[in-house]
Amino acid sequence: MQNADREINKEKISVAEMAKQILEQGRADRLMGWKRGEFFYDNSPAVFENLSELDDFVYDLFCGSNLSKFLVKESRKDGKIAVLLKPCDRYSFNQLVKEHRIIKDNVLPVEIDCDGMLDIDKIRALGIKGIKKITVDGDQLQIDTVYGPKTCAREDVLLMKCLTCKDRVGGDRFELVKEIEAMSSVERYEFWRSELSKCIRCNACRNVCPACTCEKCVFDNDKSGIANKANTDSFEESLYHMIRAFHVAGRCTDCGECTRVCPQNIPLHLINRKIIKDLNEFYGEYQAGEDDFSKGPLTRFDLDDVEPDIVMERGGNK
Amino acid sequence: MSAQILTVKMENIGNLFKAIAADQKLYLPLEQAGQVQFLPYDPADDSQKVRLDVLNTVRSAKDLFFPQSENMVAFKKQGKKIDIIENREKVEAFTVFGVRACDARSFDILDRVFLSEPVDVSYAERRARGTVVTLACNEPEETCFCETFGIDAAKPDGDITTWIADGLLWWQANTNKGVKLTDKLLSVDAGLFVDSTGEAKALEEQQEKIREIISQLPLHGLSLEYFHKEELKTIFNSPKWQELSEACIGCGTCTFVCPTCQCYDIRDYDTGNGVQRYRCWDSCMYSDFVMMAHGNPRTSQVERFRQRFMHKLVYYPANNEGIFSCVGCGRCLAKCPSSMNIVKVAKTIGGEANV
Amino acid sequence: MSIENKEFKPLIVAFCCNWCSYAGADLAGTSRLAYPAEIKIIRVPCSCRVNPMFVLRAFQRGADGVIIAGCHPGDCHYTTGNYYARRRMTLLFSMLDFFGIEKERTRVDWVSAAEGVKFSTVMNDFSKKIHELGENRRLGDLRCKMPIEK
Amino acid sequence: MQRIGVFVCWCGTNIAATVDIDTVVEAMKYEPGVVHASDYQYMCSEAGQSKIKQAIKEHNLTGIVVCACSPRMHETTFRKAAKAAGLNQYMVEIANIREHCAWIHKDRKEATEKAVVLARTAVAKLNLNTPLTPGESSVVKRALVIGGGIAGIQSALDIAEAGYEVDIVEKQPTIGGKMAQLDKTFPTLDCAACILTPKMVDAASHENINLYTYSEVDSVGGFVGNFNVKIRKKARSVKADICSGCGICTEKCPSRKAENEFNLGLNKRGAIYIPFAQAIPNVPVIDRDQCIKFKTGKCGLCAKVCPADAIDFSQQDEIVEKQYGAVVLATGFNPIKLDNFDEFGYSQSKDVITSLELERIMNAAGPTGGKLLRPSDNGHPHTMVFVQCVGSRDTTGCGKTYCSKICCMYTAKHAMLIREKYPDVDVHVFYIDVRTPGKNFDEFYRRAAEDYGVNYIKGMVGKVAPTNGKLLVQGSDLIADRQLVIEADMVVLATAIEPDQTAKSLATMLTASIDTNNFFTEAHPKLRPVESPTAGVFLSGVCQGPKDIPETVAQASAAAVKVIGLLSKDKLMCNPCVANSNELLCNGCSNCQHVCPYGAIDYVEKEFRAGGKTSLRRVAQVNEAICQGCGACTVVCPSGAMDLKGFTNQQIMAEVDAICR
Repeated sequence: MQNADREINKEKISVAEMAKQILEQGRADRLMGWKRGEFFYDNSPAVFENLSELDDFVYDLFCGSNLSKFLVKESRKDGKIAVLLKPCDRYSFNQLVKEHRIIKDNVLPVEIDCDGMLDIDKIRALGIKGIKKITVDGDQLQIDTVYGPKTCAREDVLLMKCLTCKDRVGGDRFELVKEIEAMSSVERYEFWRSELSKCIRCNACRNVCPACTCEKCVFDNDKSGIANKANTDSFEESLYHMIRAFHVAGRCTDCGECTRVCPQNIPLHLINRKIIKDLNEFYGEYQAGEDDFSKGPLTRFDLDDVEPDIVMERGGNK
Repeated sequence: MSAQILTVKMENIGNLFKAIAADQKLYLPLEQAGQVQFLPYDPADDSQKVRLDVLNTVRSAKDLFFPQSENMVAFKKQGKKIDIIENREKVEAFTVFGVRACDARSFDILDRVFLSEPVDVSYAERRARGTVVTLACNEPEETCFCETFGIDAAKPDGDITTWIADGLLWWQANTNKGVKLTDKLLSVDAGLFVDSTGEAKALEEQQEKIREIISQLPLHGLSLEYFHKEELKTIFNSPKWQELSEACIGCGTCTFVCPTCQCYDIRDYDTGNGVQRYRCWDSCMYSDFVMMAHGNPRTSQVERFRQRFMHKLVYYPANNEGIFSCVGCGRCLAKCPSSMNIVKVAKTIGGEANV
Repeated sequence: MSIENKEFKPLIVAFCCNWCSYAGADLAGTSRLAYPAEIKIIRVPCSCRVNPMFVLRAFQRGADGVIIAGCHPGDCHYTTGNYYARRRMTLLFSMLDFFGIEKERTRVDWVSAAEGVKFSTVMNDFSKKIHELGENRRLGDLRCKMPIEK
Repeated sequence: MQRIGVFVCWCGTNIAATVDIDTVVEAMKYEPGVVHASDYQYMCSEAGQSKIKQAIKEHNLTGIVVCACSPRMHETTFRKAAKAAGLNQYMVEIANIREHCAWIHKDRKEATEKAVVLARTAVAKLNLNTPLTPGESSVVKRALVIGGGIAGIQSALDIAEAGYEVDIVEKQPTIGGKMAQLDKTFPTLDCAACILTPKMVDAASHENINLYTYSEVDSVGGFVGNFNVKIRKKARSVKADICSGCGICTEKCPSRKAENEFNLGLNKRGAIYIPFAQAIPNVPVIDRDQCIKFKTGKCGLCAKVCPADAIDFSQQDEIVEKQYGAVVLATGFNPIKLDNFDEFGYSQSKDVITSLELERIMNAAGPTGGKLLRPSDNGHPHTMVFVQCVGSRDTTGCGKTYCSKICCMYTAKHAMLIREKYPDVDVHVFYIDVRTPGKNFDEFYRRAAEDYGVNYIKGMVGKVAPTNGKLLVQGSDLIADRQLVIEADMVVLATAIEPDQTAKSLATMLTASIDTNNFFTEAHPKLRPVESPTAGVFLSGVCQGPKDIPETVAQASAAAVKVIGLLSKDKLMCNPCVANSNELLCNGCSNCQHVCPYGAIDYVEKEFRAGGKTSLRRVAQVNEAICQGCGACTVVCPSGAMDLKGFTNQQIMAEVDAICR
């Protein structure tokens, strides 16, 4: 079995140029990319039908969003749609193709390069306010604000997922997970209680997650027994995130979108990374979305799998 | 500036908080796990960090008057007998300090909905028991556009208005609830305030500075007059809604961070020893919003998306003498996962009229 | 049951697979091998039928411990059921532990239809551990625990 | 809303002793949906069942909860009763307040409280039950018997008599099993061959029975009524249809080093051999590890001398795939290995033998032609010592905990036969307890002890030391309370028996459950003793537990009757508690297909109208005939589209809620 065929940027032309060529040569009827927003940093995902719409196409440092989930809806429309996939988005795309959520033949995946997207919350956390314009020079950012010009290093304001980008830089993505694992049981409980009590149950993490594409989510379906609209009790906060983590276990590609969109900046990706770390430790290295046909760890087994009480004996989890 | 203006040195603002919190609950913008929220101030716990520099809390102060979820009534069933138990949360007096001008205005917008007949009992009770102390924002951000709605960020309304200028906290009571709180504080600790009604020059300079910054903000001069003048049907049938709503993923972030969103859902929960009926925020962006017996009137995201902004810019003003149901706080600009927001909608639908 | 004054009486939910552990429980019964009364058994066709949602639901409604008993790997009546259950429960326990829930509150054990003795020792041992741990305060819904009053 | 009737059973005093029945009945009256609650001493009795039927009609109940013993006991009984009263038989739930409550709790208050909770849980589940109608699946009118001993042969004969086709698979080159190795059989002392060989001939000649000897079962798929079995016919290197069984090749074969397994290694056999003269089929087999032709390529003498030219060295294993409606397990037993019992000197002296070896020595067709000779020097023994319970009733862990049941009788038989044929031989028997229960068994043993002067010593043997040609048997005599040493010429060990080692792999293939000693577990010792819990699999002979030949034959016929009962049906009611997918919720992500052990799920593109638009979606569909209802798919389905009828997500959640209330 071989992955779905895809468009590679052989001649290394600019992404905008590639988009124009694809629509011009009619290799796709529509193209999914990003549209310039009101400020420098608020680009929105958008579908471009013709060349004139491509005028406000943009591909710059603030296109962190993962477009593959939009294809669940878009690939069901008639006509072919090209989609721009950054290296981290491709895993989500493969996973959605594997689960037949994307109709493969209606989509032309275009693989584009990316050298790290920026996180506006991190820029604001440095105390930079009233942003009017951002220009890039080398690895510094010149930011023109209402309170005078400010600069900061690009490396300090990268999106969380870009720090351990699977394609570019190879940091240990489980570092924070190991830190939490090293805590005592009570400390972990307190850590997650303070983080999850911030949750306003806006479902942004679920609606943006490429692995969460159910026709009707259990949290919206009253017959499921756990449907709820608000965290009326501390338990509901944990239940929501636990069940969600469990439903995407073995299918989550660690694309980091949940943490990017969380209005309360809860480090949700740590839960999914913990599960990925466990799956790798217990059942062998597995990257969801590496290909678009293999079975995930929770839909296969080995005769000599580890016994559940390994969780009791493992060190570190005091 | 006719009313009396008092000042407190910024260093002993802690005593002010302790004094307020002496006999009632005080909510301050406190930092919790990296985010600033309105949380109860605990004089004994000095690990609490008060963050008056942060422009906006993610959950607006609306949460103190119209909480995300609150109990209404409970039922207990024994065989054929059902008894009804009123178990609404008892609300004591409380003060919320550090509310920005935009949030303060949102209370008026909510009052028009919840306090008009039939009065929402629990909202009214919380509004009556709550004292709002607003704090002018010294460093507005690019997402702010409260000026469009006639809000003067330099002079926020509220029971008591405070400013931070020249190392002092300037304190001015506007309503009798404000005066009552000020008198109580004076009676408890006379030395707390210094009366500097006359020499408020530093304050006026700070206000001028704020207004000057606001005039330079990118969204300065944004006008929504198009939505007043244009006929409802043409706005409703504008072809631009389809394109605008493409990026919307139907989550509830914009509605749950918005200080003027007022929709709620009533649900029952079987706790095992009785059924608890409670009210909780609902989002028009959800697919099961206003789900009725026959189904849902708005079946696709375009309609839901359009409903949200039509309500804020067309339906609400039509029922409330043209007042928009938006206070320009900029939270939805900052928090939307697809960076879609009311400013883009206004500019796209309004066309050049709004630039 | 109000929390403070009463001597702590744990509530333990056991999911037993119909072919092996439920029959093991029957054998423990016929051999009159006692285990604490706070353990209540729910019959499921196979240990792979136990959804993490049920485990979390039990904790939400006030359970202090949840144990899942299935056939020994290799003996499953449906050939592969307990293999999937083993992977899923290992992951669930590890995640609960990551959230700071005491890991002794959950357990999986393989009991065949002929191991009445083992069934009763496993249940006695598990109940003793839950007694040591005490009341489940970290993963429970207060609305279900507190009785409804004015 | 359901109209539920709750029936609490006293079960005589079993439940009523520790559970206050009235409190339970009273508590059930307040449960939602319950309109009738009553109790009775024996709910499963005729009177109890008619009370239920009457209550169903009187209160027009839509469902009943019976608080009694385990559902594994009487669930089918109460379902039939409900069906007789016109209620759908799946609107019945059982609360197990006997094995899981009354029998294991002493304190009456605690047991009653738990009984109320268990009853409440069953009511909560029943509230969400929906009437189910079992689907139907076809039945292949052919049975498979695994194992060709007396158990397998008897079952096969009875099934064939009823007109159904039967295949026997036997891994040895001949059918006959252990019984073929015996000399005489108790209690009638008639010779084993006289009983067995006619049955073997019938089995071979019966037109409904096919024999697959020197064959093994490779794999079993499918389920009751439609087992799909692959049988591996191992290469005999002899063309069975041409060979006349004259045996010339077995005499001429130069390779004589192989141990004759049939005589338990007491003598040798050629590389090409027929296990014993009366073997069925009477066709030799080439043991490829011993045969010089296969080892070095030279020789091939057998092919030259064979008058019918039936030898074929190129023959390969052959896989035969056939469908069966039912499978009978008759895999029999083996004596245990004695490595852990070297205190009896089995490995140090040839004169220390097992009872089965003694059977071969005393058998006319045996290595010594039936004469009782000492294996070491073929001399005539004067003193023989029998040691009972070698490896049986052993709690030290090196043997078996259970009593092997047949040793006391066959030792009494050996002692009697020896004393009768060789009056000069003194026979001593060391025993813990002589167990000869049943018809004519104890009289047989008393005849051996009194009439034939067999010296029964109650005590254990400590050591058997071979010293200059004699065996010093050092044991204790508990009745005389003294230690004693006997100088014996031969020592016979009554060795424990254990199931054949193929039982473990067959159990996995057939998903039949086995116990810690590898005996197949019966569905219920009294209610369904000859059936495995796995539908369509039946147990015949020692594979289910130690038993003698009369019991084996009785059980073999019982298993046959059960098989005939199954094969006589054209349609089989299959389990309705199977998975079904709610197509509106299904994402078509094929996670469920990955985990289904039976491949019962496939996908189809379907039109859906929603919000004014029609869309084509890929949704899962369950083949209800193949699905066995394990539920793996329901958990791996994130949206809860896949649910299991009879054990739905909502029902189990309702049970959890009821328990935690």
